[in-house]
Amino acid sequence: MLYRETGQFKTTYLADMAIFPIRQDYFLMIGILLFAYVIAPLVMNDFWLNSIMIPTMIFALAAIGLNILTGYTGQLSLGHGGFMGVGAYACYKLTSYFPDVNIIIHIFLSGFFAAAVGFVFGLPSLRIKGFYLAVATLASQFFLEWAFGRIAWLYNYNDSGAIEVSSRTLFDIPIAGASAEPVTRYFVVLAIVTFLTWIALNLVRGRFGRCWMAVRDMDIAAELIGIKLLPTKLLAFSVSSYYAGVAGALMVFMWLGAAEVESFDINHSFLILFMVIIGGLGSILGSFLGAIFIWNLPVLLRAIPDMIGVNIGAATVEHMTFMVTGALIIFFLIVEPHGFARLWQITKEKLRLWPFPY
Amino acid sequence: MEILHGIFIDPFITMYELPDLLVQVLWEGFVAGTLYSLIALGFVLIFKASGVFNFAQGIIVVFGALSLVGLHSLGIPAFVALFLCIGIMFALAWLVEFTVLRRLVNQDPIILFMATIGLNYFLIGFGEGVFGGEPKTMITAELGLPTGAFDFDILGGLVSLQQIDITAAVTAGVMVGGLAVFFNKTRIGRGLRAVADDHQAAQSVGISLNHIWIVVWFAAGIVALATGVMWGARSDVSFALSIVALKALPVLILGGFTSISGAIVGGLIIGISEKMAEFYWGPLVGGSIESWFPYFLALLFLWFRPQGLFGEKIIERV
Amino acid sequence: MSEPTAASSLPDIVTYNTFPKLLRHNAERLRGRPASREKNYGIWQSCTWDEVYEEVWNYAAGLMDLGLARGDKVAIVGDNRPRLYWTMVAAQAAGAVPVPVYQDSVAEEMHFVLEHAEIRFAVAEDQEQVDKLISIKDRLPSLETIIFDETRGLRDYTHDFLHSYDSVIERGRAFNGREPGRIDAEVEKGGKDDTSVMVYTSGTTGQPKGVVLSFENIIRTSRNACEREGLLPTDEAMAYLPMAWIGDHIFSMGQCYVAGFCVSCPESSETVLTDLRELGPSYFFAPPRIFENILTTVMIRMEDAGRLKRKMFSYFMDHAKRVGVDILDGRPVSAGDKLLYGLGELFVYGPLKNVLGLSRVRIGYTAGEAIGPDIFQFYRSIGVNLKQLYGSTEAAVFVTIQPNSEIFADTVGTPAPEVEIDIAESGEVLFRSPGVFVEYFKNPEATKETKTADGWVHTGDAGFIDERGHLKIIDRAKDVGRLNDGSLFAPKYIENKLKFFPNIKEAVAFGHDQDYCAAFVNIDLEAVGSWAERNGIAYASYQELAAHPQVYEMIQGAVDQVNQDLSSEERVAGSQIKRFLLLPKMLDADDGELTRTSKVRRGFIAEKYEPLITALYDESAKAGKIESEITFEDGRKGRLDATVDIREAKIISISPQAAAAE
Amino acid sequence: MNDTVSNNDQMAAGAPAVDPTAGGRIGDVILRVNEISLSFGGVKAINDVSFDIKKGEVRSIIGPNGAGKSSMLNCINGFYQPQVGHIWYDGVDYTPMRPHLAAENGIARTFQNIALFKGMSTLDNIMTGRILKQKASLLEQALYIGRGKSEELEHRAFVEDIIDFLEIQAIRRTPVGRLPYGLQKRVELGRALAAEPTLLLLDEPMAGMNLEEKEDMSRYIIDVNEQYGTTIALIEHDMGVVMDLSDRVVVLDHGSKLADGTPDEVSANQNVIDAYLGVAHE
Repeated sequence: MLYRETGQFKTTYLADMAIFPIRQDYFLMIGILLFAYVIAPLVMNDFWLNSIMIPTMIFALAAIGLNILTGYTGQLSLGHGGFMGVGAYACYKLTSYFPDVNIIIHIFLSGFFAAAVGFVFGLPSLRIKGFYLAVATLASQFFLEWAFGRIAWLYNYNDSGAIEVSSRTLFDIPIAGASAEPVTRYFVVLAIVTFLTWIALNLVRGRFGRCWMAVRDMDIAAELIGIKLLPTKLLAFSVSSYYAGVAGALMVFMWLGAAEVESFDINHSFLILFMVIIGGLGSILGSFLGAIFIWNLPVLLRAIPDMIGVNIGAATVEHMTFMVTGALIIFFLIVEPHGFARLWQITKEKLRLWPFPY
Repeated sequence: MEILHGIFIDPFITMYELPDLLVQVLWEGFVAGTLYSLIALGFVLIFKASGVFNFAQGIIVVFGALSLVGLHSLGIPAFVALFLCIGIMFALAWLVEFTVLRRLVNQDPIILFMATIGLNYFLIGFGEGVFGGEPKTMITAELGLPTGAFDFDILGGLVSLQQIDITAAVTAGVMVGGLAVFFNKTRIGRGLRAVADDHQAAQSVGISLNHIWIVVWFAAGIVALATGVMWGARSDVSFALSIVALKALPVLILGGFTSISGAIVGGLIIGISEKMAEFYWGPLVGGSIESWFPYFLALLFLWFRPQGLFGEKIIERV
Repeated sequence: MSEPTAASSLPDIVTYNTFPKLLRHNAERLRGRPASREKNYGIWQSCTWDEVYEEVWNYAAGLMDLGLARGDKVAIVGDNRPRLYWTMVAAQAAGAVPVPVYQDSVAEEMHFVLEHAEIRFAVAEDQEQVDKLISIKDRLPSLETIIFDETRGLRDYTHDFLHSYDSVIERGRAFNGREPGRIDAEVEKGGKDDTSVMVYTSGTTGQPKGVVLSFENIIRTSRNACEREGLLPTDEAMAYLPMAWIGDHIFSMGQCYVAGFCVSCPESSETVLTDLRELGPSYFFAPPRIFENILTTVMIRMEDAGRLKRKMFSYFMDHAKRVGVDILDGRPVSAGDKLLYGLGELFVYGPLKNVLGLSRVRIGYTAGEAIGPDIFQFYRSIGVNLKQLYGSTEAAVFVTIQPNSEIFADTVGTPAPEVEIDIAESGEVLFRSPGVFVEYFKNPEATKETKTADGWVHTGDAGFIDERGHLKIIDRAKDVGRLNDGSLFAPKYIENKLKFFPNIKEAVAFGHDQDYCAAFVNIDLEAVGSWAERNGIAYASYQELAAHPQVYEMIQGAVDQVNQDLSSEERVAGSQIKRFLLLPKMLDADDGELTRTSKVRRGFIAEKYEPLITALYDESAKAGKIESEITFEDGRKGRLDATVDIREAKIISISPQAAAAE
Repeated sequence: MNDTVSNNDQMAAGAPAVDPTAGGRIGDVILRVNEISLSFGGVKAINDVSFDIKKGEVRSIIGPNGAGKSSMLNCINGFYQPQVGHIWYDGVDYTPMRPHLAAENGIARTFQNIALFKGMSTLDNIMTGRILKQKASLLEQALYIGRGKSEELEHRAFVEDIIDFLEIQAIRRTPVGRLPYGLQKRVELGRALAAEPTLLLLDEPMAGMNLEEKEDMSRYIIDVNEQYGTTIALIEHDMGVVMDLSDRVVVLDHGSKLADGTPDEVSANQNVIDAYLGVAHE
């Protein structure tokens, strides 16, 4: 209905293969960016930025990572919480060793450590598929959890066993640590997430994306047309963990300010997996939708009793959150197993064909 | 050099020098393995009959145990509570079938898998909401389960076998035997196998998938309840157990997702090797390696036999 | 720079009086603007006017290098492709005459045209057409050279008379290098009275005739129409109708070169509708059949929509029916209605036009046949400025056009600029205009028959000018007959009324020299099929569906309704349909029952289905038997052997007023 | 019946002056399969089979079900490794052949049970056929610069040519999972063609097609062979098609070679008539 595509014809392949070939989508995107970059920082208070916007962005980034692996390449992973941890600890160690280098560079670099770890734990994918592989990724999850807790070098032999962020600046403005304003941190996160999202979009629409999808859809056929399976899968593991690693670093340095083993436990792996599944496998957009939904659902549920003036104990709210999240996940899987992205796709298709049903 | 010594020589010297300790470790591993086997058994039952990778199996174990303790704390006699719990397991099976499975029939395995993670969350929230989140003690005595230990003065030391552990092992044996009889001798059991082999064929000969699903989930629920009781008796009853319960997954990898005997053998291998590793090699790297050792073992194993212990080699076709 | 307006942008056609001259002029005044587009390899490959100019000049030189001489005839065979349009101009530049040929004609039909036109050069689109040409070349002594556009499949053809388009351009480049200015000189030799194009009318009877049209005919007529409609270089048109049809020649060549707008060619015939949607032309022509098909699809697709959506759709469509046309024509409408229409535009009309690819249409034409008033009003009511025009090959299309804001579904409008219209004693429509053709090629008798010495042309259509000054066409003059009781019988008029029902695809009425009027009806498989599906009626074939009693019931309703209509019009009230039957097969051009332009060949059908007609006029017969040869959809031939029910329709006795008027 | 008539018409008119052999269409041996045996467990799928394929020819492999035809193709492009025997391709002994080696050296194939990437569109599926020709680095691709961008556009243009050739413009954007069978087969052929193969292995390209679709597919196969000089190895059950298209035919039965030669020779071979045609008519 709102899509009026008549006359939007393409005279070059460049235009035809653009990320947003439909003008309305393009404008929608501009609107969303405008909201994220201009309106949100203007109208939102610290609570909103800190509890909603920043974590949503960070988890969306992690979800993009997992989506590249699971949604695009078809390799199920239950270890992305651990990969986030690798990024976080790597960043922490980097800042300890090179305190003068800018934190943003560290954040980008720390992703590579996660990528390396992802690469190693991706090796079994050569021989193992499906749920067997998922269990294999649990090995990385539990091993990494163990490492974060037991290898004291990782947390600089702190008594607390936790990693803590000290103040960091960019152009003399504090962007990490206790003195950083939420809005500053928000901008840093937003910029990094925007950039990496754009990269992800480029990757999945090009040759590598097609290799990944080919492996996902039919690995034998992919092999027979000359795609080497192991490098393709390992690349997916690496890129995927890179995203998780950067997300982990952002999580500690731009959001929590401190972290310990529990920040990267298996529940986080599940959380990200939920985001990907509910958002939509094989969709970058879905990663955002999933992150928005899964992260903010508990926030919303916690806020509801307050809003309607009912006083419920914190523990009860916590239990309710678990129940409702679980139930809603099942509900959405039943309604649309392919996630919000598919829902949006269907809606968009309907809008494009409106008033016709097909 | 020292490290190599620590890995390849010292542990074996210890084993040789302190055989009683070795026996004790093996026993501990055997019992842990039995419990892993039981959880894995629940997985296998469900996977075999419905192709669902039931991630919530570990939670169901805890949920069963919690219900039992919770009901008893309300003043219900232990055995009545036990029967009520069996009822709860049936209700759970029915609910899962009615609200989840039949609505997701023919979906990708990963979707069903996610649904069971959703179920996982739901049960955690529900269980903690109803029974409270703090750890509880299993009503071992009230159920008439033996406590105490048999101590043996052998091998130049003391080997102590907890009676509850022996009970657990026996229970596991009984469960497996019972299931074997159930599958081979009863009509519904045979139907179940038919479903496992071929959904469409089963449907075409008039076996109702929905009923079968309720039955297997119920069967898996009972196995879970038994596991929960045994396990609860050895440690506290809390949802933290569910993470430990995930160790059933490497067991499955070893034994194969569809093999009952595989689950048993795999469980024992995992249990014993993990305890051995922890006891003899763990200290080298700071301990607690049993949290990940089974997964690595499974991985290593998969590398050489991707089809599992009892699976058949797959010839790929195009 | 301000946007060009129509008046300022139209070139001086006295100076630029041929297409090559216009092209050279456009290359200058419209430098950088797109001249043609072609959906090929997934995108709209575009060419600017200056690029086209350069290409055509090389092309013309290449043709001359191959021996093309002034006065030669060049056949053009293929689907709409920019290169084939360029062929026309290139041929004209070299002083030759382009002769577009229907691309779907079989080798035999093509042979006649090529032989009659004394073709020396033929330009074919692809292997299919080349094969066709080669197969008849032996019998065409004049045909010397064949040029093809698509090389696919032709790589191994070794005939020395075959040349690829690219090789011709190559030759042209060399030629222009050798003799620069030669083409310009050739172009200067051309003048307004030279033959611009020769098009062959498909002709319902007899052999096709080659209509010779001069540059003056085409360019002046095009300019007049452009001026009247205010066409601009920014307009977009799509060329998808046969190039051999004069309409396409005027719209996609004449007006395109005069107004300077861009003409785009679809990717293939299957993708026309998708391409239409992508392109969104602002100037659009389609015969009534296409508008009808689109509307039928719209209705069928809406049937499958949800209840709420259907309700909304019908609510807004009703509203549009009420006020849409008034709003389009700028007549005053209440503010509330306007607001509601605006809502409708948002929810229904806008999206609908968009999905159909009509949202940018400024001027839409339909012609060739009568369009159903409901169909016509549908498009107008949703804001598509659809207009009817009346024209003929002999007039270089434009005879009458419906002027904006004076549009009536039952007339074809007022005379186009510089056109005079007269109605002969017999009721036949005559016209005279600058577009009147020069002659029929090598056929002076026919020329004389059609064109009077002082330039009046017999259209062969019967019609009259109504009180508003609009021309109204009833039927082909020769088809208008009399029943035995003397009442006027206009078969086309009746058939059209029947065809306006969405369930009826085609109808053939009989009655001349008979006691009463009777009709064959072809049901519309798509519409009736969908209806059958919704009502749980099972059918295995068209034949079975057409024989179904409930379908008969439904069509009976339509026939009764037509009779009701007819009874209220005094001229035709006497020729109501008394008996009808549903034909067990679709009338098909492949079986010779329709012309290539999908017009009913009444005489042929009467002969072929003679037993059925006999049964129709034997009032005791309840059914007729027919055996005939048919062509299946996949092209196989087969025999049809069927018994066809005959039904009686309700005859409305002529109303007292009508009777009194007589 | 109809098409024979039109063929005759063309002949009569002396039309397309194409002579397949005169133009030197067929060249030297490009692939030689030497004494190959393949077994799964105890089951022998191929038993000591040798034959060769010459550059530019259409070579058919026929035989009843289970004769080892698909297994033979699988050996040729390295999906299966025969236990015994050698595969020479383009003068090089590729024992063992590996799938990626086959693909890199210009062997492409289609599959008996369509092996398309169901989640991707027609365009993307055919684009995957170009993957080996794309060299852009991860960085270029990630930033959509340099080859990351130019290659995409180049290969898109190449793929569009194939789409045009196979006349599948209308389904360019359709996910292949939604396409009818015949079109899927066509897309699969497109994917194989996108690799610009020297040797094209077609595993029952016309299975399950109606007459019209078969005619289309035959035309594409001929065109590919004639226009691009692609060597074609074809498995097909429709004898009419095989006899029409092939230059030479090898007949397998129960994993062994039964006959080898021109269509005429093979169809006259008594062994073939007994073993193969007899079976087919049962």
